Parts: sequence; structure tokens; C-alpha cells
Amino acid sequence: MTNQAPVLQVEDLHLHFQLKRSLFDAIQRKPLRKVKALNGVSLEVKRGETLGIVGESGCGKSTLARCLARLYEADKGTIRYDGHEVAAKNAADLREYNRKVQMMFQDPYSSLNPRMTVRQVLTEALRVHNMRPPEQINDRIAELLDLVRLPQDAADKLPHEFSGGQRQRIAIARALSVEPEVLVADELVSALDVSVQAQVVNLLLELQEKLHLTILFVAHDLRLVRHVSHRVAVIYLGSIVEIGDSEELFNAPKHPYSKALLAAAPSLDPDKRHTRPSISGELPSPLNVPKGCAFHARCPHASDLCRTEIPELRAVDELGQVACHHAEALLSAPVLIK
Amino acid sequence: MSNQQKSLLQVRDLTTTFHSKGRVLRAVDGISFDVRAGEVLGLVGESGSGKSITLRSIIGLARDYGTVEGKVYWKGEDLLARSETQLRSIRGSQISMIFQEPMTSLNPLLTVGLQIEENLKAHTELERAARKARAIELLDMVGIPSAASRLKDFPHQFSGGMRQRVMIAIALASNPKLLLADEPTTALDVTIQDQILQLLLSLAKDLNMAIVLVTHDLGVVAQTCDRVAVMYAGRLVETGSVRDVLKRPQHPYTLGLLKSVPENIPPRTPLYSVPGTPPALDALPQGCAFAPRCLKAEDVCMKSKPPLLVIDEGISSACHFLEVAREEVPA
Amino acid sequence: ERGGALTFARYDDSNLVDPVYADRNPDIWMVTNLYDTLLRTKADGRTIVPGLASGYQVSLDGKTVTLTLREGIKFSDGSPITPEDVKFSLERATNPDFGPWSGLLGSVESITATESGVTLAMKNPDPTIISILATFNTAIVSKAAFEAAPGATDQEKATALFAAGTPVSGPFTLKERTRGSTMTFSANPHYWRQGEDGKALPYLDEVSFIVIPDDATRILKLQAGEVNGAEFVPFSRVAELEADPAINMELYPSTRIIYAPINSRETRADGSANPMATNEARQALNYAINKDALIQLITHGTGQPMTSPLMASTTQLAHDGGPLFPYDPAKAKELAAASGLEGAEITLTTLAGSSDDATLFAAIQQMWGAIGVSVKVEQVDNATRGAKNRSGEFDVHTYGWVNDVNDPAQVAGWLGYYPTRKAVGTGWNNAEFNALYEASNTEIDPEKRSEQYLRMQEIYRDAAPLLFLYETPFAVALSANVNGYLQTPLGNNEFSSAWIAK
Amino acid sequence: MSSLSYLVSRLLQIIPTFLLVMVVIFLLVRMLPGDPAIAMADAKATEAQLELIRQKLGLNEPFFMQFFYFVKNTLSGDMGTSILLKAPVLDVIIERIPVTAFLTLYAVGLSILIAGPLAFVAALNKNGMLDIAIRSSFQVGLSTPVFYIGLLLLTFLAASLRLFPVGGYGTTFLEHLHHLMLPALTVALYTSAIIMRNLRSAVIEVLDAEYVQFARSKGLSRSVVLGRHVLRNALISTVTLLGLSIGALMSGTLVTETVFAVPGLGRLMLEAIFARDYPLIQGLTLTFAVMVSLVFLFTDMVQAWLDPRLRLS
Amino acid sequence: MTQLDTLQATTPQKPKLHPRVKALLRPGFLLGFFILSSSIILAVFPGAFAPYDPNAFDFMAIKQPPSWAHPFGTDNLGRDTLSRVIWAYQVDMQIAFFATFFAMVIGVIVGSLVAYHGGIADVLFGRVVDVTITFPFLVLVIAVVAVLGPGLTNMYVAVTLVQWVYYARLTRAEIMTQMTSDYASAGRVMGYSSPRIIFRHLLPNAMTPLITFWMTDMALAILLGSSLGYLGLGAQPPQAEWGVLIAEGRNFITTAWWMSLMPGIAIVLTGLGFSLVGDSLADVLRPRGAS
Ligand SMILES: Nc1ncnc2c1ncn2[C@@H]1O[C@H](COP(=O)(O)OP(=O)(O)OP(=O)(O)O)[C@@H](O)[C@H]1O
Ligand SMILES: Nc1ncnc2c1ncn2[C@@H]1O[C@H](COP(=O)(O)OP(=O)(O)OP(=O)(O)O)[C@@H](O)[C@H]1O
Ligand SMILES: [Mg+2]
Ligand SMILES: [Mg+2]
Repeated sequence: MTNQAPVLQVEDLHLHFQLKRSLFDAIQRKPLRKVKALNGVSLEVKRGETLGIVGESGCGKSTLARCLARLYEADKGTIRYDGHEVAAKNAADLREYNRKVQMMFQDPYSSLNPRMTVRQVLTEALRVHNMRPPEQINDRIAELLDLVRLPQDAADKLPHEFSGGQRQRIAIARALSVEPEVLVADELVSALDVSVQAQVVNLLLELQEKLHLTILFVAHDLRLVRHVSHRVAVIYLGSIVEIGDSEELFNAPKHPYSKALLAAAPSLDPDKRHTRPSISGELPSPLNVPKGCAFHARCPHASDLCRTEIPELRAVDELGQVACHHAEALLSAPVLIK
Repeated sequence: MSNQQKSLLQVRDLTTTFHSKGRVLRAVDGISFDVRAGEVLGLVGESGSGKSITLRSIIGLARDYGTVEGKVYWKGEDLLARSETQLRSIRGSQISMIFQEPMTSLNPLLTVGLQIEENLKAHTELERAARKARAIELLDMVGIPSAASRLKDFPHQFSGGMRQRVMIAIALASNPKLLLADEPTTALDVTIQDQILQLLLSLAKDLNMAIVLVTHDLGVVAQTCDRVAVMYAGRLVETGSVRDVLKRPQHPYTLGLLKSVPENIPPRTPLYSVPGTPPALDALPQGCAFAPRCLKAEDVCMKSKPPLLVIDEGISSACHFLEVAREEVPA
Repeated sequence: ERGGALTFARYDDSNLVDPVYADRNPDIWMVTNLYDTLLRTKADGRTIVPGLASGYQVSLDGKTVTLTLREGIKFSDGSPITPEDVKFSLERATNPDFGPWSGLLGSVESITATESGVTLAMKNPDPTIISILATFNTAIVSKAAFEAAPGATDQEKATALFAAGTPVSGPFTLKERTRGSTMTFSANPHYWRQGEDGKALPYLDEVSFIVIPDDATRILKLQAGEVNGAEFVPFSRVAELEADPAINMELYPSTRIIYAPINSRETRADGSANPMATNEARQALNYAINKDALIQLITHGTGQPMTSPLMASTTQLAHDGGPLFPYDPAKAKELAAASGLEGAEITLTTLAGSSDDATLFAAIQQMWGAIGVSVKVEQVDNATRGAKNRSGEFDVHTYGWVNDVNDPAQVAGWLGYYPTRKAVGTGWNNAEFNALYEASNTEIDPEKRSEQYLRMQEIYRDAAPLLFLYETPFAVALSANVNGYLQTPLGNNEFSSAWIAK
Repeated sequence: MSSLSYLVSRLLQIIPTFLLVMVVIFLLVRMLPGDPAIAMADAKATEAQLELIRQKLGLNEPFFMQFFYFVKNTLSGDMGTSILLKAPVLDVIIERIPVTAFLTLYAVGLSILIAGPLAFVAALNKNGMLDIAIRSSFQVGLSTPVFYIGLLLLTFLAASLRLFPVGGYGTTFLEHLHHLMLPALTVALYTSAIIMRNLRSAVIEVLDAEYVQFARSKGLSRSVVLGRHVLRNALISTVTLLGLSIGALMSGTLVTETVFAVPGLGRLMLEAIFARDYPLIQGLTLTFAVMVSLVFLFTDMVQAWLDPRLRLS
Repeated sequence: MTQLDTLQATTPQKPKLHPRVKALLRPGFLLGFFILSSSIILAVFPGAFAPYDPNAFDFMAIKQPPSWAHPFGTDNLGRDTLSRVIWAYQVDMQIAFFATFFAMVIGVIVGSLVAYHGGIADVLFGRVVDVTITFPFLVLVIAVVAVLGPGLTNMYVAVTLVQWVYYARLTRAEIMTQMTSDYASAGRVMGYSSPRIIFRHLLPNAMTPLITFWMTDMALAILLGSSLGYLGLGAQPPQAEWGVLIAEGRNFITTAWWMSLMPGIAIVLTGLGFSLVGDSLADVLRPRGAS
């Protein structure tokens, strides 16, 4: 696909949420408790590509997406858009950034204001950003509805009159209304049924083609991510453990966690059942991320080095990067499923 | 396969309707199926197709807010004819249920131990100390480390996966013969889902317990079930062994579902998708509920509901044009 | 057989029953139950008779008053009441640093204890001194008790002594007390007085007081038979209780007058011209009010019109000139027109929450409407009303008065004498009146003093700095078996002769 | 340990509130028209006498000095001497706290007794006849003035039927119960209406919760489901409301206490205001503030006890 | 073989009557609506319904029991109780509205701003709330009324001074809940200004409990008005106000029960009207789809 200069560059992004501390704790000088949501995430997104982001619940996928949409301010690290650092911009530029980088949310039920009709939602977006002169707004709304394959009479309905898939399309229309360049789709289809999921995914693929959008596709459905992405990043406890070409990563995951994750995904073939869990142990809490490699406690290959040293994300071949001390050694290990 | 045993549970023409604000909503529409001892039956279908209500109707919870008709034979006796008190002695002891949401299905105010012992107190003669011992045993069984010390903990002190394990422990407390599992892993991560499913399977095997596993994930079905029943808009559209249904689907809907999964298809190409959205249950079309979305639908589909017909040994489907559908089976 | 224990429901509690520090009616009216005075006023409220002093003598020039103590009188602990105690008590009463009443003894130069009593040396002749010596603030306390009492100041000592076991000179001793709710007196075994049947007073073994602020509740308590008496019965309930055979509805004559000061200054507080500045205007306002109607509406027939402008008819030297300003709409109209009152808007300041005042306002609004005066209401609480009275920021406001002293000087000084209180805050300042008042305060010739008072009343009537509304009795409901209870015209609750029929 | 630290930190939080209340009440009482001297000596005193009184009461001091003394004395536990009662404010308040506390708790107890079962009945019959009947009857309690209900109860239950004494407080515990029955009931009629509404909707909500369904799927008896799973969970939100109501009750009993001749803090407050008894008003206000804060603290603790999720920080 | 073009929007069929309208046709709401609208009509045109001048004394007809001439009887001054109760509607409905309206407006604005912006303003707000709810309410009202002088306007001021805090608290909590919804984040992502997000998006969705609370509060305001009327701090004579009427009648509870009972019934009925309408509105205003 299009291999141009990166449109978004994220470098060493950290974000820790401080938990509320009682007055008494403060007096006792108890340390602040932090949810370490992002621990040094770096990645690049090229123009026109789809970057898939996978990982288990609470690993920081949404946090990353929200940082990119500037809903959260990162503690540390930089985000560059077209080579310019975003944080350094002034308010007007920020608005412009927000227009260019649009985000869509997982929950189709809460991402639309229940009291505004589709027309009101779209009109507002078009007006605030002066996308069209007032007299053209209705035409543009018709165009947008068309674009996301909603019937024209949808314009004057309230969100509750739509199904989940339709609502997600309204959300897409809202994002598209301001003519963005980057779409951040945070679990856009996770709440939808498979058959509806397919509709929305197809729409997204088609729009990307048509409008040359760059897409960050956050999801936990590995099959789906594999289908839509050019490249994929696997996140574990706020750090990228592996990033690389989608097909390559799915065919030959290099990080033990990526392997376990892929193995755990149930295959559609009843003849290929596995009888033992692919991985044992619970996800550790982001409140106390283990020392060293965050994955070492669940990793069958963990060594002493893993327990003390945080592995760097490094390239092992031209197609991807891994954060594992033993990546090379494991390269030859068999993949459990596919 | 040893499917020759007598059915443990026979559901016949189960129909559950809700009357709300003057409208009639048929959530379950005359479904029939059997569950045999020790087997795992998958119940799949899209959101709102009536899977949960089916389970709740079987166990007698749905009749509080809806009208439940039909027959549910448990060891030859019709459960629906039983009083609430009579049902209570079966619920939780012979038939147990696990709920979809591990986060909201445990009472946040009571210790995990109490919530397990509650079941034992209602259904067994065990003394206090024995109950505690059994509770520890159960937690151990579902793989909760240092079980004894966690009895006094509250649900919020457990992670989602552990809570689901606790629910399983509660459900298994009195050695039920049938476990109704309503999407037990939907809220969980893949790695944890994997663990839970393996756990359920091994328990079912060890305890010779039948499971009705509700899910919308065909992968989960493929990995765990012996037989599958596919639901659409309150009706069963297809039942059969897991191999038959997944490899040789008969019904256009099942076929559509299978095809929309991005598997064996070049990346970034359009996925097959069943057009449209499921119909509202209070405004079902007169004929086949799937007809408006079906590419093969003809006039007859709009007019009459196709019955669930046995078309092969162990496989039944509800479609007027089964032959047509069969042609479409992927190689 | 006279005796028994009586329970009495009061509207408010006594906070400190001490001759000098009693400053609110619930305190003042209880003092004489615990502390006897040297002289006493008879039940009619006019005649002075001996008390702890068996007799008194005023020198011809009025500069010396000699009092002889009764033989064998004792405090409740059995210790004798000595001239030293009397001197101590009177000196407390004259000390301006203590209570608010020291002014009443302003004419006393010095007090000396003698063998048999005390002698007061006067700065000037004082016609009121004898009455004052029959007034609660000169009641006799035990010097020894005060000296022994804990506390740094006299007030602290007095507070400490308002407790069970304190030796007292009155008919009762304090038995116990729960602040704010109950108080019990028991009979003083050493009390000197005898009743009309020749037996020792008091008859009652005990009097208990229960504080019930709400009028309706107080009456219910009596009706339920839980108490033997309830004071301050609303006049609206009098007829109903009179009809109840189990209840003895008593209306005791009082010195209470209900009136309304009229701002008589040339200008109002806001600087605008005052339409009520002339005698005629104020007379018009008075004539326009149908007092009989008010007496019916508010007092339900229990009150009576005021006959003397300066005081209640029960007060000494009151001149009964017939009802003041009898209702005369025609004359009122005429005067109003002549004085330019017509069209004026007057604010009536009333007491918030008082249903009497609300009725009064409704009535006055109608009555003055007839002479072309419109009336607005302004409801305030007591303290605000007091502040307004002092600052003159009012047009007309409701007020009431009960004498504390058995002499007209107090009320006349209050209502009419400008230097004391600007003639009850009205700002009315009449040189002749002031001069007469000053003269009367040193005039020991009763005849002359009476004439002075007659003249003052005339002047006051014509000037009408008040709306003269009505006099009301003290309404006390007692259960039928209670005898001999008395509330004096000054308001004092007298239990010494009360008894319960067995 | 952690509950102790929670307690301490909550107690610490009362301090700034307390200080702010001090400032507000200090300013507020001095804004009232009239002053203690006028209220005390009423009309009968002359200006000179008033001056004397003001001097004695320290009212002639500069404003901020008065405030300084107020804060200093209060913090050292001295709330001054009541002008009206001529007794130390602290003594008077300590005498009366049990009365108001008793009345409040009694009323709350009655409210719970009345509202609890009926809320359950109403919730279980949601939108049925019984539900509507229960809700409408409580409306009467919610919209009838206290002084009127009080008087009706006194007239009929006390004076006519002689079931209860007319007003007063009594001396022993049983007497308190007997004497305060009617005032407590008067207050409870109002409070129970508020609690009933809240508890009813909480029960309805909890009845729908998944964990109740799950409990039922275990085959538990109805009483266990309702008692253990529904009631406790429904109480959580009601406890907060109860705390707020108790707070409002404490200072809101002033009319009730007057009608029923209960010598409590509320009635005293009314008297203090009318007498412009600055020290007493200040003392009472601070007492109320502390008491209410403690009640809130207590309800928080009850809530934490009910809801383990709140126990750990 | 793209199916995209065949996508059709199957929106649920619409019932004949809009469900919100249907919810309004329930007996509870109808009764409440009837009560409130009659109350408002009586409040606006008391003169048209009151048979007598509410303030006219009639010494010939003092404390007469209910009769055809005086359906609610007469009071101790011979005034017609029915007329006074009717005229009191004007005062009490005013109290219901003005004693709550400004508190609501201020509370809603402050509450939303504080919830949205958080930070130091929120901390300060927390203190203000603490002080206000721990401060004896009646003391503050009595004091404020005493300072400003009694009368309805000043009573409104006093009540507003306290009551806004409760609205603000509620609004704050409600907005905080709404802020967890993604549509709030979506607004920010769209680059909308915070006033727009607060007042255009969040607040309309937070209004439901506020309106229910407002309805209840209006009923309680009437009750408070009566209590203050009883203490003489509320409505000023000769304005008839239910609380004042009841207070006037309480001395005659045994001899003229109608004097206090009739206004008592009026208060209860009006309160019932407010709470019935409030409960129904809560059902109706709740945005559908948001479970
Ligand atoms: N506003 C917040 N305050 C505190 N903690 C937060 C906040 N938002 C997220 N977190 C925590 O940060 C961690 C990462 O959260 P995030 O939502 O990014 O995970 P995720 O990968 O998107 O998970 P999911 O798949 O469940 O959506 C989680 O532990 C979460 O609880
Ligand atoms: N109490 C109820 N009253 C009215 N309708 C109900 C009720 N409970 C469920 N329904 C409706 O019944 C239908 C079937 O619901 P059910 O919960 O069985 O779906 P499901 O297949 O379990 O879906 P999901 O996968 O989302 O859990 C839905 O349309 C739902 O809206
Ligand atoms: Mg997420
Ligand atoms: Mg379900």
C-alpha cells in the first residue's frame, strides 16, 4: 500500500492515572497510587495505512487512542502530526488538529447524544468548523448519509430509533463531516453482531479507499484486526510488545505474548480443538506493573533477565519489532495455532 | 459419539412473550430441542435473538416478567407446570445457571464464601463447617489460588475472570446435572476466555454434566460444543452436530453468519455481510423472519414460516429452500 | 383542708429568679414567690400593706425613710432575717452596675442598718419610694448566702443561688429545676404570713411549673388533666374554656395596655414629611378606630377600652375620663381632611407570628381606609421592633405594656416623658408634660401629685402620640379544684394563698 | 487500620467546614436588626442602660476583635455565656443535646419502621393499586405542615384519647419514649415519606439487578432473596438520604419542639434568635454543624459497612 | 459482490401513538396534571372563582360551619374560608415557583460548570456544600428574612441562598455521570467549546432527575412557606396563604375545624399534583435507549 512519510509519530508516550488519595494517606505520606496505563509507547502511522492495535482489556488501547485524539494529555512523550509536535500548538491549531484526527467510540449507545437528531448532530459539526456555508449544510448531510449508507429519512430521527450498527455509521458520518485525515476507531465494531460488524468494516475499508484516510483500528478481535490492518501493534500492560506487518505477525508472532494471544483465539474449525489453555495466570493489574518484562510472570520462557530488565522494542527483521529478550531464540519455536 | 442416551431436558414449543406498553413481544417463539446427559449444546444467535430468555424460561425466571408457554421436561416432568417453591428445589441443585456479566451477577455486598454457601444451605444438609470445606473445594476446583483465604473476600476484590470462576463454583456447588451457561465468556479477554472454556469442558466431563452454552461466537462453539442450535428472531433456524452445522450449514442465515467471519479471505477485501439488521421482535414479518434479509427469499418466504425440519440424521433446519442453501456450502 | 401540689403550665421558663437580675416577665413575675419584699401590695394592686417590715415611716421632708423589721422572721433555712440582710439586699438593688432596675431607687442616698430595721437617707423626696419597697427588685435576699456562693461577680453568685437549697425569704423555696422545661417550688416552713383561715402560708406543699410555649398545647395539657393551670390563654379560647365545667377560666385585672406608638416627629426616618406629625392627624387616626370592634375581634370581649391615656385603669392616679377617642368616623374624617392626613400611606409594623396583630392589622386597614389612609404591613420580630422603636424608623407599631411598679411614675415616664425614652419612641416632646413629670417625681403631697397626673393625662390625650387601643386582663385557666391563685395586676404569679380542694 | 485512617481523615475534613460555619454565623447574627441589649432589656431600658449592657456583653469592641475572641474562645472550648439564659452556652447545649438527639433518633427509627415495610410492599406491587395507595398516603405526610399534624395528634391521641401525654419530655428512658412518641411521629410522617419514595425506587432497581436474578437461579427462598440480596443493596442509597434527612431534622425540629414543648436545641435556637443571644446562636449553630457532620460521617461509615466496595480506598 | 448497496435501514415500526404521549395518558399523570392545571388557573384568576372578598369581615357570620352559603365555612372574623383558600392559591403557587426557580437556575449553572471543569472550583464548591448542608437551614432563612425584612420576595432570596446548593449538587453528580458517556468525549474530539458541550450536550441529558427534584421541591417550598408563614416570616397579611390560614385556624381546631382543615387539604392536594406530575415527567423525559 501507500508507503509515505508517517502522518502520526508517537514517541515514548507515558500516561499514569493518579488514583484519589485520602487526606489521611497524604498526611501519612503514603505514595500516590497510579494506574500505569501507558508506559512508553512509540509508533508511527503512515499516511493511508491502517494500523491495528490489539491487546487485552485494560492494556491501554483506549488510553492510547484517547491520547491521540487529545482527550488525555500524556505525562511524557510527544505526538507529531505531519512532523509538527502537537503539544506545542496553540488553541486554534489544536482545534484544527482535532478536526483532522477524529475518533470514534466503542459503545454505539453512549457515543451519540440521545437528545439530538442525526441532522442536529451533523449540522453542529459542520457549523462549528465552518465546513460548509449554511445553505449547503443540508446537501452535505444528504451526502454524508449516503456515504455511510443510511437512508435519507434517517436525518430527522433520534439515536434510539437506530440499531447499533446504524448508530456506528452515524458516528462515522459525524467524524467524516469535518473531513479528517486520520480516524481513530476505538473498538468501533466490538459491540456489534458479526453480521453487522462486517457491514461496518466494509464501509470503513471502502471509505478509506475513497477518502485516503489513515486509520488506527483498535480492537480485541484478532481475526478482524488481521483482516483490516496493514500493520498491527500488540500491547501488553501499556507497552507495545510487538509491532509489524499484519500478515507476518499473525503468521509468525515473535513475542511469547503475541503467540499466546493468537493461540487463545478460538478457531472456527471444530476439528482443531486445543485441550489446554494457551496461557495460564490472570492479567496483572496496571496498578503494579511487574518489574522487568511486564509479561514475565505468565511467560513460559521467562529468564532472570526478564525479571529485571525491561526489554526494548527492537527490530528483529525488516517487517517488525519485538520487545523480548529472547526474541531470536524463540523465532524457531513452533506457533501453536496457525 | 455416544448420543444414544435418553434426553435429560426436553424443550417443546417453548414460547415466551412480553407484554409491555400495549405491545406484544415474542422473544422466544415455539422452540424445541433436547439436551442429553453429558453433552454440550451450543445456542448461538445474534444479540436479541432470545438466547438468554430461552435459558431464563427453562429455569422459571422469565415467567416473572413474561408469559412462558410450552413444555420443559426435566426427567420426564414439566417444569413449567411447577410452582415457584417446587422449582426452587431444582434450581441451583439440579439445574444451575451462569450469567453473562461476571461484574454484575455477583452481589457486591456479600462475601464470595457466603454466596457459595448460600447455595449449599438451600440444597444440601451440610453443616456450617462442611459447607465451608465444600466452598473451599469448589474454589480450588475452578482454579482460584489459595481458596481458603479468599472466602472472606468480596466480588470486587476479584478480577473479571476470577469472578466468572466464582460464578461457576456457585453453579456447581450442588453438583447439577445441567448447567445453563449464558455467554459465560463474552465479557472476558481471549486468554481468560480460553481458560474458562477449558475449565467448563473438563468439569463437564469429570462430573458428567450437560451444558447449554449460549454464545454468539462461532469460534467458541467450534471449540467447545457437541451440538449447536442457531437462533434467529426467537426461533431455532438450525440444529445439528457442531461439525455439520459449521461445515455444512443448511440455513442461509447460518451460512451468512459463517461467511461474515473474516476467515480464509484475502485481507482488506470486502467481507460477506448479511444485509440489513434483525427485525424488531414486536414487529416480526408474517413469514420467515429472515426473509427480508435473505438473498434467496421468494414469495413463499414472505408468507409462511418454515418449520424446523429434520433433513439428515441429527440435523434440522427451518428454510423453504434448503436445497438452494446447500448448494452454497463452501467447499 | 387546704394544701396539695399544684402543676402549672407556663409559656416560658424563668432563667434567673433574682430580685436584681430578673429582667423578663417570666423571671420578674416569679420573684415574689421566692423572695418577700419589705412592703406588700394588696390584691387590688393599689394599697400598700406591711410585709417583712412591720411598718415604715417617711419623714416630713421626705428625706428619710425608716423601716422596722417584723419580729422573728426567718429565711427558709431557719436563719433570722436581719437588718444587715435588708441593707445588703437594698444596696444590691441600688447598684447601677447590676440589674436594670437600679434606677427605681435612684433617689436613695444611703442605707443604714439599725437595731430594728433600716433607714434610707434620700437625695430628694420620692413619692414612689414606698411602692418601690413593695416591688420585686427590693425583695430581701440572704447576705450570708451571697457571701458563701461561688462566683466572682454578683451575677455569677446570683446565678449559682438560683438552685435548690438556697435560703429564701418568700413563701416558697426552689426544690428543683430543669432549665427550659420544669421547675418545682416547695413550701417554705419558716414563712411568716398566715392565710385568711389563720393557718400558715403557703397552703400548697409544692408548685411545679412546666414550660409549654405553644398556646394550644398548653390548653390541651390542662384539658387532658395533666396540669392544674395554664397561663396566657388566648382570648379566642376563653369562651370555650368558660363553658367547660372542669375548668375555671379566670380573667385577672391587669395593668396591661395594648397601644401603638405613632411616630410624631416632623419627618419620618427617611426624611420625608410625616403626615402624623400633628395632634389632629393622630386624633383622626384614633377616632377612626372602632375599639369596641377590636375588643370583640381580638380579645373576644374580654378586654376593655382604655380610659386613661397614660396607663391602665388599675394603676394609681389613673383618671377615668371614659373611653378614649370613642369611635367617631365622621370626626375622624373631618380631622383627617383638616390635617392633611387623607391620602397618606402608613406602615403598620406588627409582631411576626402574632395572630392578634394580624387581626389588628386587617381591622385597622379597613377602618383607616374609611378616612382615606392606606395601610401597609411590616411584620418583624420583637427585637427588630424594639430596634425600630429606638431608631424611630417606623410609622406606627404595635406595643404592649404591663407595670412593674405599683406607681404611675414608671408608665408615665415611659409613655410620655421625652428624656427617658423619647415618649415611647414616638419623638413626642412636650415641655409642659416633661416639667410636670419631673415635678411629680419629687412631690410627696398626694393631692398635688394627683393634680399633676390629671394634667399630664389631659395633655397626653390631646396630643395622642399613641393609638389607644384597649386593656386586657390576664387570662389564666385553672382546673376547677384550684382555689386562691392570683395573678396581680402587675402580672406576679401569686401561689402563696393557692390550694387544691381535696 | 484503614477504617481508622478513613475516620480520622473524615474528622479532619470537618475542621474547615467548622471554621467556615463560624465565619458565616458570626457575620449573620450581627447583621440581624436589633441587638441583644435591645432584645434583653426590651423597651423598658433607657439608652444609657443599653450602653451599659452592650459594654458588659463586649458588643462595643471592634468587629474583628469580637471575631477574634469568638474564634479564640470557641477553639479553647468556651462558647461564652448565654445572654438569655445567663448560663454558659456549652452547659446549656450539653443539657439539651440528648433531648434533640433522642427525638431525632426516635423519629428516624419510626420513619424506618413505617417506610421500610411499606416501601417493600409498594415496590413489589409496582404501579399496582397497593402501590398507588401507599404512595398517595405518604403524600399527606409530605405536604402537611408540622405544626398542624402535631396539633391534630395532640388533640386526638393525647388530649382526647389520653394515649400519650401532651408534650414534655419526661425523666426516665421509658418516659422519654412515651412523651416523645407524638413529636417523633409528627416528624416521622414527613421523613418516612421521603425515605419511602427513595427506598421504593431503590428496591425496584435492585429487583431488576442481575445478581438478584442469579440469586434466584440458585434456588434460594424468597425471604433470603429479598432479605439478603435486595434489602441490603437497596439500603445503600437510602442511607445517604437518611443521613441528609437526619441532618435536616436536627435543626428542623424547631417547630416540632415548640409545639410539643420538648426542651431541645431547635426550640432553644428559636428563642436565641428572638433574644438576639449572639453567643447562644453561635454555639447552637456550631453544635448543629458538628452534629450534622458527625451524622454524615456516621452514614458514610454505615454505607461502608454495608458496601464493601467503599471500605478499601 | 459487495452487499453495501443493498443495505437497508430497518428501523423499528412506529406505534400509532408516540410512546411518550402514551406515558402521559396514564391515570397518575392525568390526575396530577388536572390538579396542577386547576391550581394554576385558580392562582391566576382567583377572583373569578372566589365567591367572596377574601378579606371582608362579616361580624354576623363568625366561625360558621360549612354551608351552601359558605362551602368551607367562615373564620373567626367572618371571612369566607373558601375564598381565602382560593386566593391563597395565588400566593402559594408563587411560592412554589419563585422559591425554587432561581435556586434551580443558579444551581444548574454552577453545578454544570463545576462538574465539567473540576479542579479548584470543584474543591471550593465542596466546601460551600458542606457549610450549607451542615448549617441549620431554618436559622439561615430566619436570619436572612430578619435582615432583609419579612415578605415573600425576601423569603425567596433566603431560600434560594440555601437551596441552590442542592440543585448544584444534583446537577454536578448528574453531569459527572453524563460525562462518562462517550458523546461528551465525542464533543471534545469534534473540537467543540466547553460551554457548548456543557449546555448543549450534557445538560439536556442531565435534566430529568433535576425536573423530578424540582417538582418535589416546589411541593416542599409550599410547605416551607407555610412554616415561615406560621412564624410570621412568609406571606404578609392580608395575603391569605395556606400556612397562615392553618396557623390562624389552629386556635379553633375544636370549635371551627374547617378553618385549618380546608387549607390543609389544599396543600396536600397541590403537593400530590406536583409529585404525580414529577414522577410521570421523569418517566417521559428519560431519553429512550439510554437504559
Ligand atoms: N480516566 C481514567 N482514570 C483512571 N484510570 C483509568 C482511566 N482511564 C483508563 N484507566 C485505566 O487505565 C488502564 C488502561 O485503560 P484502557 O481503557 O486504555 O484499556 P483498554 O485497553 O482500552 O481496555 P478495554 O479493552 O477494556 O477497552 C486500565 O487499567 C484502566 O482502568
Ligand atoms: N423483561 C423484558 N421485557 C420485554 N422485553 C424483553 C425483556 N427481556 C428481554 N426482552 C427482549 O427479548 C429479546 C430477547 O432477549 P435476550 O436477552 O434473550 O437476547 P439474547 O439473545 O440473550 O441477546 P444478547 O446476546 O444480547 O444477550 C430482546 O429483544 C429483548 O429486548
Ligand atoms: Mg478500551
Ligand atoms: Mg443474552
